[in-house]
Amino acid sequence: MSGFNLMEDKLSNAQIAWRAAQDLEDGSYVNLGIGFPEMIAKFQPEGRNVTYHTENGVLGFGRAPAEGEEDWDLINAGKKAITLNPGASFFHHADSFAMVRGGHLDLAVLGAYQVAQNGDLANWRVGSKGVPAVGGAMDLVHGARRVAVVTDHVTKDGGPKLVEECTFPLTGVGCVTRVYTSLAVIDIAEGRFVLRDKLPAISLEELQAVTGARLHIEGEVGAIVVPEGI
Amino acid sequence: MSGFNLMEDKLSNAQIAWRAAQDLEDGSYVNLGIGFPEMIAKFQPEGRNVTYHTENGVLGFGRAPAEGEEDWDLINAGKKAITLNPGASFFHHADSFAMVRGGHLDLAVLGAYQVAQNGDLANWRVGSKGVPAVGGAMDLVHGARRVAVVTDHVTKDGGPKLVEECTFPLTGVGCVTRVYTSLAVIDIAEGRFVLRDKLPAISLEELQAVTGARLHIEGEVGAIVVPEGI
Amino acid sequence: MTKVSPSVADAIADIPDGAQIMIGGFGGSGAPIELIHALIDRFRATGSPSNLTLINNNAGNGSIGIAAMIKAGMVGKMICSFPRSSNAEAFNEKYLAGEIALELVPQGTLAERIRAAGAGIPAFYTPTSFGTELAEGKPSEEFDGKMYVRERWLKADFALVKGHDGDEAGNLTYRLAGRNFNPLMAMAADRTIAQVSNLGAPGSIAPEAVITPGIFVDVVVEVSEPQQEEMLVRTGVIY
Amino acid sequence: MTKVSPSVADAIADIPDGAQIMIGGFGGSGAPIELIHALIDRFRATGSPSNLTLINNNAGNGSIGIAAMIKAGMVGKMICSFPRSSNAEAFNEKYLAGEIALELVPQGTLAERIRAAGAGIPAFYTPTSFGTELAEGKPSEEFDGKMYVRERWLKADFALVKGHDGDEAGNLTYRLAGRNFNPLMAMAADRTIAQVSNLGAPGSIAPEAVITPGIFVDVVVEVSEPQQEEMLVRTGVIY
Repeated sequence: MSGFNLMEDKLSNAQIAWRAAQDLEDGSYVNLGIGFPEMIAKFQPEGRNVTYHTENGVLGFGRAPAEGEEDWDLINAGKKAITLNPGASFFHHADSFAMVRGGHLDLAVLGAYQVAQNGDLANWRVGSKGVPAVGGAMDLVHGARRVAVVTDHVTKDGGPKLVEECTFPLTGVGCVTRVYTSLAVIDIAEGRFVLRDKLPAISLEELQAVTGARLHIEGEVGAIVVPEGI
Repeated sequence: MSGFNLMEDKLSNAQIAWRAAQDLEDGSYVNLGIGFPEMIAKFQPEGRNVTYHTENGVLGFGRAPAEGEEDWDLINAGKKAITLNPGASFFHHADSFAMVRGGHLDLAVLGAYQVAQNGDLANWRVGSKGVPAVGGAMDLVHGARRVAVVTDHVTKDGGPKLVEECTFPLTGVGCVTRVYTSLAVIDIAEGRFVLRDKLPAISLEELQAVTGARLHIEGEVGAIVVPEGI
Repeated sequence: MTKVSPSVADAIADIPDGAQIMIGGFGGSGAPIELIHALIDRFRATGSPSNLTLINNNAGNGSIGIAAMIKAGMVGKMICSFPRSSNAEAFNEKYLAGEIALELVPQGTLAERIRAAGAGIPAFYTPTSFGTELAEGKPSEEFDGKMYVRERWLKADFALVKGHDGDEAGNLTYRLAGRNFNPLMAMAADRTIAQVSNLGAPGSIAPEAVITPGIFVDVVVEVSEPQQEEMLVRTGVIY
Repeated sequence: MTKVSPSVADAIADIPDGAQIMIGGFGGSGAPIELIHALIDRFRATGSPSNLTLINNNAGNGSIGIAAMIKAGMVGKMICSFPRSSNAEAFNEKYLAGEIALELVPQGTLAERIRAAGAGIPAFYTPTSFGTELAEGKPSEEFDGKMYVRERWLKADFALVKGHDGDEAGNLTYRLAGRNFNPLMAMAADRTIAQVSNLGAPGSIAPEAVITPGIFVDVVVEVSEPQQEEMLVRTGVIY
């Protein structure tokens, strides 16, 4: 119960991405947000066919091209060069967001500043200073069958990111269905955080202590065991 | 002033179509309604480039194919076989009606049961009996820069089709901008019928007598002179 | 996991009684005749699916396709813009006898309502039908000095569409004006079933040439020499 | 009557001060750099067009394209979804100094508002931004148990788009993901000006391959070896 070092024993971003990738469903259509969520594709399990969507109008893109091989008309929403898998397609922005809002994606994964226990998400700005930029985040949180978040469990100074109510400006209301953190996998159901998996090394009490709202337990809590080398 | 025989001296449908065709503008995009309005394309003046739109998703179609040469995947809104001109394109129904409603057509021409002096059009059903069918008429009356009607000036029993107020169910409100009849060309401006052209053989009084609302005159009234053989 | 179905009968096997079904095509252009006839075969063999609501621009023609479904007694309601046609006796007789319901929708509004369903837009404003009896009971509002009617999205349980080239990822192209309602309906149904004239491996359609991306298609079945409704009607075929 | 313009300078010659201009592209993909630079040339030579409102997903990058327009002082307002980027100093500096206005629109809402303008739909409901500060002041309403925000169409006086193949009838195709906002903007402006990499006679593009039908395009100009924004930024080009 003691001995868990929050900063040293937590999962790295790559390990969180690996854990999220284990839930990718065969035959699914998935949008991975810019940055950290994009890493999930690298850990896609063998034997599962996943088609990736990017907001700027590509379905079925693959890995980044080798340096020097980029075609800058072929990029993703993060403006990184991509390649195409067989069966890819191009479409304009209105059709792309029809896929997003229209319920056609199986999964969207985003980063977060805060997630509230009712599924509210804050991930686009932390205050009123600087240049605001929203991109496709407010669209992506609507329509996908599952909206997941990948995030460190706590802020850099140890404060909770999973909270009773968001204090940062909202991206969407009641939209997140699952959170993959550096310590746990938590579902959002009926306005509550429900703990699904956690790191074996952290106790329930320690996990609750760094979570800003009550963690509910329904059935057995699974163990997150990340393979060596990730 | 006397001597005009309304049934014998009026223009035929082909002659009305010829007159309407004289106003086709070079470089314009035009939708011709099913039936009588379609005839206008046959009289398109030499040297004018007109691109025809049909609701079912074709821009730039040409004449009917020879019998036996039809491809029944290539039809117009009247379900007649068509051919393509160079520069034609296909698109789906939502894009097709985006062209219609979005103000992209220069001209739409429809038939009419009644046209009111404020531009109201009734052309889709005459009563509550039978099977109602509306098609694209209610869309076509919105968005085109000019909405013209081709029609006999009077009903089969001699009653007026140009009226103060429509008594048949409306297709659209205040939408018609010009009417080509078997006797005259009449603009609709500020809620009034304004006479532009008439057959030379009919007097103003005779024309007014078969029109159900006041004909206004602004400037000179032109003469409709149809070439021999049409 | 594959989207490819071995036969039209398999492709439509799970459509239940009472389903709301979009059927692509405009008249016979782009109409998925083989999928429709497979539904009729199933109804004749099993009595199901019955009491269907069909969404199509028209209401069938002659004695094949949608008209044959109506004659067979499988259809409870049509949502369409133009049920009248030169050979529309199947619908006309049932309608005038009060045996089939009709929701009449202007053609452009029908297309936009279907597209809105596919795009997650629950309602929109259109100038179409303002001031007419088809706008009765609908909210209306002025924008920039012009009056508009508010229309709702139109969804379906199933869409039956006809593509030309298809691939195993569900990507589709369409032949000539056979495109019409097909790409919109593919977006708007919970489950979209496509018959295609040529079925290839993923990559067999150039990414720029795809009209319906595979994300909108659940089932693909190859019908390599599809029948053309207009030819069937002209030759007097009765299904 | 021809839609073909002999040069990019001619193509953009009649854009006045104060115009609202949509500019296609997503970052550098599909961005009409040569049309933008022609506008900058004209502004440097004549002081016009100035005080422009630009509509684009982003707000420029590096010291070329839209960023160069902003640096030149031609832009009074940006309507975009993502002004932040790795090389967005041009916008950032003016914005933080209060010298340029910003209307921030979620990316999907931006696309749908532009499409709505092109399709004659003055307003529509979207779930996007409900409950957020970007929905403040906008009507909201519940449909089928979910809350939606009402958004208005977004029109422009001009659209500058980049096609790949074009023909003299104004038909366009796009290269790879360069499609993005270009087809939507072409529909939504009073006057659409397209630069294309290959210009051919009508019929040179297969009717099934046309992405933007010519009805949406007013002016076509060939720029046979267009520059790529990303390469210009990476090589430090300052326009």
